[in-house]
Amino acid sequence: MSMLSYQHFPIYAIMSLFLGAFLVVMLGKNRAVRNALAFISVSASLGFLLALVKRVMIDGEVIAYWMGGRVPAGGYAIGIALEVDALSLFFGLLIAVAVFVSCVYSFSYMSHDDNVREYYTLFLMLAGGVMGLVLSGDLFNMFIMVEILTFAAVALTAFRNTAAGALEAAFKYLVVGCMGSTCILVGTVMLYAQAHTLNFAQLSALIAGDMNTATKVAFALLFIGFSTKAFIVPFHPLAADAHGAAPASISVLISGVLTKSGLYGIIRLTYFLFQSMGLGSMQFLLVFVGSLSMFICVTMALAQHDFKRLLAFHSISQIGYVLTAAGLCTAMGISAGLYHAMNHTIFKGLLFLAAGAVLHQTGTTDLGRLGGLSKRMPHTTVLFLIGAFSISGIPPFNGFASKWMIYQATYMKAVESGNIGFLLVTIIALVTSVLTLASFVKVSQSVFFGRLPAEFENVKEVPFGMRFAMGIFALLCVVTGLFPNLVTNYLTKPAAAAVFSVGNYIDSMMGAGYAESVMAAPPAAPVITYTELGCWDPVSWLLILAIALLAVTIVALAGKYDRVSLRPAATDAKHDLFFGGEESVYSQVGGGDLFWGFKHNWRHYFGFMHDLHSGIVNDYALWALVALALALLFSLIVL
Amino acid sequence: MILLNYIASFFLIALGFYTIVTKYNLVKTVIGLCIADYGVNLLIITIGFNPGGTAPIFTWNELNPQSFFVDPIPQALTLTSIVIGACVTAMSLALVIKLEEQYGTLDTREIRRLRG
Amino acid sequence: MDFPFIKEAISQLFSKSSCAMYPAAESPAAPNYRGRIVYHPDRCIACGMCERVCSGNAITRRVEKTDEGDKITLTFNLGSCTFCATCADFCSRNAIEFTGDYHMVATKEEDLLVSGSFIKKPPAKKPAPAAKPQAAPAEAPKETPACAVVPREDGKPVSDPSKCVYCTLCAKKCPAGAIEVDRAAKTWALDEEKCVACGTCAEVCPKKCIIM
Amino acid sequence: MFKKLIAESAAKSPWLFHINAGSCNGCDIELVSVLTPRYDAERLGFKLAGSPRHADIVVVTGPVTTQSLPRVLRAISQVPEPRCIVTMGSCPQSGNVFRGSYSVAGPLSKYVHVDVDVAGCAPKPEAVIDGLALATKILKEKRGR
Amino acid sequence: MSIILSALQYLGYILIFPGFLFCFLGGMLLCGIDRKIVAKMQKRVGPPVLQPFYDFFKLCGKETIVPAAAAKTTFLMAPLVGLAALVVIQLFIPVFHFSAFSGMADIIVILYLLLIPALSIIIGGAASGSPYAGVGLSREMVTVIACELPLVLVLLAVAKTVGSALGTGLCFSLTEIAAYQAANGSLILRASMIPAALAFLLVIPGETGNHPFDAAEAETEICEGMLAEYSGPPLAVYKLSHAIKMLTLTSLFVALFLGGIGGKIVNILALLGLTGGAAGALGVLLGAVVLFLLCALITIVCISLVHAATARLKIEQIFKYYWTVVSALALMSLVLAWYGL
Repeated sequence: MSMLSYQHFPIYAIMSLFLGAFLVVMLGKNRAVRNALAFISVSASLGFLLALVKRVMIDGEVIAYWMGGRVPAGGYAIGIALEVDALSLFFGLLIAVAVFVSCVYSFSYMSHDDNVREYYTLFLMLAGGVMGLVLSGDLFNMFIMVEILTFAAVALTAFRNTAAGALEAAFKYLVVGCMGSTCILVGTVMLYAQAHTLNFAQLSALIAGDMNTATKVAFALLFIGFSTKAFIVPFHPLAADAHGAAPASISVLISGVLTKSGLYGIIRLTYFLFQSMGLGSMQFLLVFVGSLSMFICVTMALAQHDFKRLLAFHSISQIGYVLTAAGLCTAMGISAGLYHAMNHTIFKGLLFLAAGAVLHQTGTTDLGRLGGLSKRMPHTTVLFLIGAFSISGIPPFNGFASKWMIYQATYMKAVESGNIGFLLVTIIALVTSVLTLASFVKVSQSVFFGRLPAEFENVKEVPFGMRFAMGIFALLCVVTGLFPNLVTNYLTKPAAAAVFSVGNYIDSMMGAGYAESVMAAPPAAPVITYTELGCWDPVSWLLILAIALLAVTIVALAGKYDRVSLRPAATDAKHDLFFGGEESVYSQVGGGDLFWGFKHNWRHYFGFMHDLHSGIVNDYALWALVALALALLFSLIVL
Repeated sequence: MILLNYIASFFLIALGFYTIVTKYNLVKTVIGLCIADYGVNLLIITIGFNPGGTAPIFTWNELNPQSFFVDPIPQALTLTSIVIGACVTAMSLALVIKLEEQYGTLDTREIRRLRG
Repeated sequence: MDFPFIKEAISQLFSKSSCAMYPAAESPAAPNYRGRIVYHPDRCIACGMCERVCSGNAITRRVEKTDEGDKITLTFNLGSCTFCATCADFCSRNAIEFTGDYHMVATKEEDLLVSGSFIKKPPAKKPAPAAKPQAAPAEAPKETPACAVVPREDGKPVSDPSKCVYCTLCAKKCPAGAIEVDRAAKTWALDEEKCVACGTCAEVCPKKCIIM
Repeated sequence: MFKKLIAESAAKSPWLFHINAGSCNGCDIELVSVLTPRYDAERLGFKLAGSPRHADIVVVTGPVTTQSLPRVLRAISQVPEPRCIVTMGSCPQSGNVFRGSYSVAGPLSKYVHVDVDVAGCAPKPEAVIDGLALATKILKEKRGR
Repeated sequence: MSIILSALQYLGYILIFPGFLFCFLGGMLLCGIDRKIVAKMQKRVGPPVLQPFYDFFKLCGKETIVPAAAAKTTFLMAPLVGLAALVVIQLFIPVFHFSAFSGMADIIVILYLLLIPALSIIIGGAASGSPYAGVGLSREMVTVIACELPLVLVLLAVAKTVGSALGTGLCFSLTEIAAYQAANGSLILRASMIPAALAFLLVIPGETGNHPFDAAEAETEICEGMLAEYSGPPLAVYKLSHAIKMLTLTSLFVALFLGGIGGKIVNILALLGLTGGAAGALGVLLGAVVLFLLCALITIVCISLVHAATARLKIEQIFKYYWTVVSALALMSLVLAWYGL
């Protein structure tokens, strides 16, 4: 194997990030050197993964890589392994893209901060940790990577430690995150005690057919451990705190990358390690937790007063979508879920970057204080709106394409299984979507439209670098929304196929025929074909809309639509806002209580939720313990 | 004997979590994390322990089907885990110091600006 | 939500509308409706009572000296009128009339003015330039201390001091403000210049001591 | 042709904006009664608009108090051209019984050009319809120009 | 050559039928009919049926004032985008058997596309900077949320009913729903679909923002909410959008529940002995006329009658009403459809 053989690429992708981290800390005194190092390492990582797309995604190859060439001997995988199948590569690509854009954004965004060298070091550590997690083929390595990324994330959350709440958020995240990591570690060693191996593929082969109390407990522990990383209910307050306090470029990573690592862990855990997704109860677990996250977090988001905190809750809500779709255990569900995971990284990244742009220019993200920024920051507004429409599932942006598939998948699942519960999930998903739209209407009214407060009269547009980074995400939003077939055919369908080909995964790692020899009934090769129930042709739609818009615009311009009366002088009653005749004073309708007509009917629910999210770290730890206890009960009784 | 170890390790983990949940002092929370970590370390070591086994130090020639030694992998894991545990403690204590500076208290019930 | 009026709504869909099709079909005003003012200058004596009682200051009186006498023009500004009809009530000559015409729409303010003028001839009386100005008020009570007063030739009022109780009602009601009564000094004086000989004082006098 | 269409339409769809400049509510009630089933001004295309931006005709009632004067003028200026100002009742034309009060800023015509006066205190709904019809004629003329 | 011809044909669909011209005329006439019928129900004479046209052309001739606080481009572009999006939705709804574009979008897509016009008015209002618009958009959004749940339930019920009848389990495609009804009779004739149809009828006034669910555009309390700062042509475009939205929703109702009439039209044409292109053209024409008549009927029932019989609701009442009464109706239908009734 030459050094440039593609089989080395996964480890290169990880190492380029870690190497970058060390080089930045050593040589990164100079700003240009630092930026160049960070840029080179993230682009290299992205490049290595892109180079693998054809082999893994299209040809369906699974890359098994043994560190130091220590291949399994005597039927035991002792060495440390990387294993890249389509699922890993899919998540790896998401991470690489998000890290790349976030890095580009950071160049301008962090220019006013101190200790930027440490920032980039931690940034690259975090990226490397997540990359290592998704490309790793070894359970203990996954734990190590989880710890690295948790540390980096905690440190970065507390990076701006003078900002209100940053330390607090970091501490809460550290405590509950470490509880989660402990759970992962205990689960790992319990599995090791059963199977005497840490290799993921081998564990999958050995554990699935041989469930006992210890493995069941291990499942619960691992599930809770990865749930803390994915921030699904009941760990969502941590995400909200951490996002709110962290710099925006880090929020992008926390929501787009960190939560994905948790999701990845859960998918690996349920589909590969325990191969239990065929069980109705297991599907119920994921779908239930997913729907709960979806709904609770979207309602929590509606009650928020802070831009980034609101986005954080939405982040978990979207993770809920992904988890729900993944829990359906159908080809379409997995495909839809992964599609949505990708879209979530893109649009949530865009939204966090927009929030960061607002914070960068105005120094606040309080919805009650902002307003009317679209006059000062038009580009940011447009980019934000693209992100907001995407997350709310407005056609033709990408959020719609994946949500639409999720609805079909859940409803199809309901019809096929005859279980009316899945129907409820479809309804919750659809309602959650419109509630998402509502809270982004709230944000756009409170931040970008409405009146411009006097204190932000001199706000300027953000630097080009930040707009460029947002532009990449916005472009991806549009492209992945307009060509859903391209995405599903080349990205999500191979990944979904990989999810269902456990046997192939094991065989690639352990040698052909291993799965068959160990497992009583190795899973059959899946058929990843599904028919979409409805029809949606975004390109044609856009074409027709463009023609229609053109027609309307031509007629409007011919009718002197643009001959408008603009304000001639500074003080002119005619162009003031209509205030019932009063002199136009600053008056902004916005902030947290914009949808009181909705909240009034739900006031008991909102009051309860507000009291529940007490902000005391002990309470959150208690939630984690309760969740752990429930998961233990679940796995011991039904698994 | 081994059973006692298992009981002790799970007791330590439970004790650690109990401390985290019930104690409202930041330092005690950190201590809880440490206790849980020690419990995990004990668990890993116990898993790797073979009664009567020798230390897993050998050359390739000494390896034969009759050789009986404790499992070396959990020991490696423990080392890693201890290092990580130390990092957690260091990081959390650093945060505690900063939090004390900012909030003027160590009571978790008062460190709750972010809520709702 | 219930629909309490759904039956009415459906039944009314098929019934005749209750609209007054106003511009197409004329709709007369109700009896006693107080609409556009009609002023009869021929009856007017320019006493000014209407002007005085008008709460909206809608009535103006203009006096022009002409050869034949004073040309008096009364203008009623409908744009300032409250249509309270107090002026018509007070008019002793019924010179003001409120009609049922409500079409009082104008693009210019002048269109809302109702005016009329007449020429008030000076009374045919013997000239008494020396005695008139100041002596008459003082003389009147003095000259006729015991006997009843005689009516004056020019139609202006005289008071019978034997009957007069100096209640000042005549002074209050005089539209022209020509009468001055001092209760303490028990004097009754008439300002000849101001007096328009409208007869209001005689009408209102409770003792009927004023003779025209 | 399009211009003619607009001019014709302008006469058939005048939207009102009602400003109460300190009125005693007599005129306000009469104006509302114009829209009731009895008189139904909507059959002539009249409609009460909620915002001056939508209006063609501004109906002012009340004697224009000093408090309301700047607000009235501002609201009137916010009505897009072509517009037509109708004073309803005697008060905005002259001040009526409130004339001379320290709190009355005087007739509206002192400040803006008033197109139509509808006299009466309060005017009968038929008179209001008359006035509005006159105003639509003026609107059409303005549009035709 | 044939490409140009077919391009022209599609352009014709977009611009004439069922696109702009049909939308413009149909929507405005529906609006006029609604106003006339409401007036009749209130014992009034009411405006002429052509009144919306007068309003539209008058507004076209007015001055456009852009407030100083507004974001000009968004303020002016939002109405146009909303109008274009609405016309495109109309293109996707099949006119009985005639469907130029309905293969491109299914009912879930339509559900989402219907958000775009609402969003355009919300963004436009927000861009005006007026606090009235702020209150209005809050209410509009709550109304949209309120309508969403029953609408979702109705659409899922329809999808399930048609799907289980076709044997595919689910059917989201409007074309297939229309074809199924043309062959097997209207869905409203099924007992399980009657509550859904009723729920949809109640959703229509909420979606279009008609009385009594017009808290978002309450002219007397919040100066028409989001439209407070709009004047002239942009306002005309919004009024047109509102009219077209009535047409869109009512024709969606026809497509979902009354599609069986399409089969009758074909039968009538066959009875008349017409075949070929003439039958096709006549069929489309007849379809358009029948569609419009049905839309007018639905408008009278669900918009005018409800308007005349009720007073405006508060926003929290709107929300409660839709999420309890109307949703319960739709849910009943969904459960019935689920158990194959």
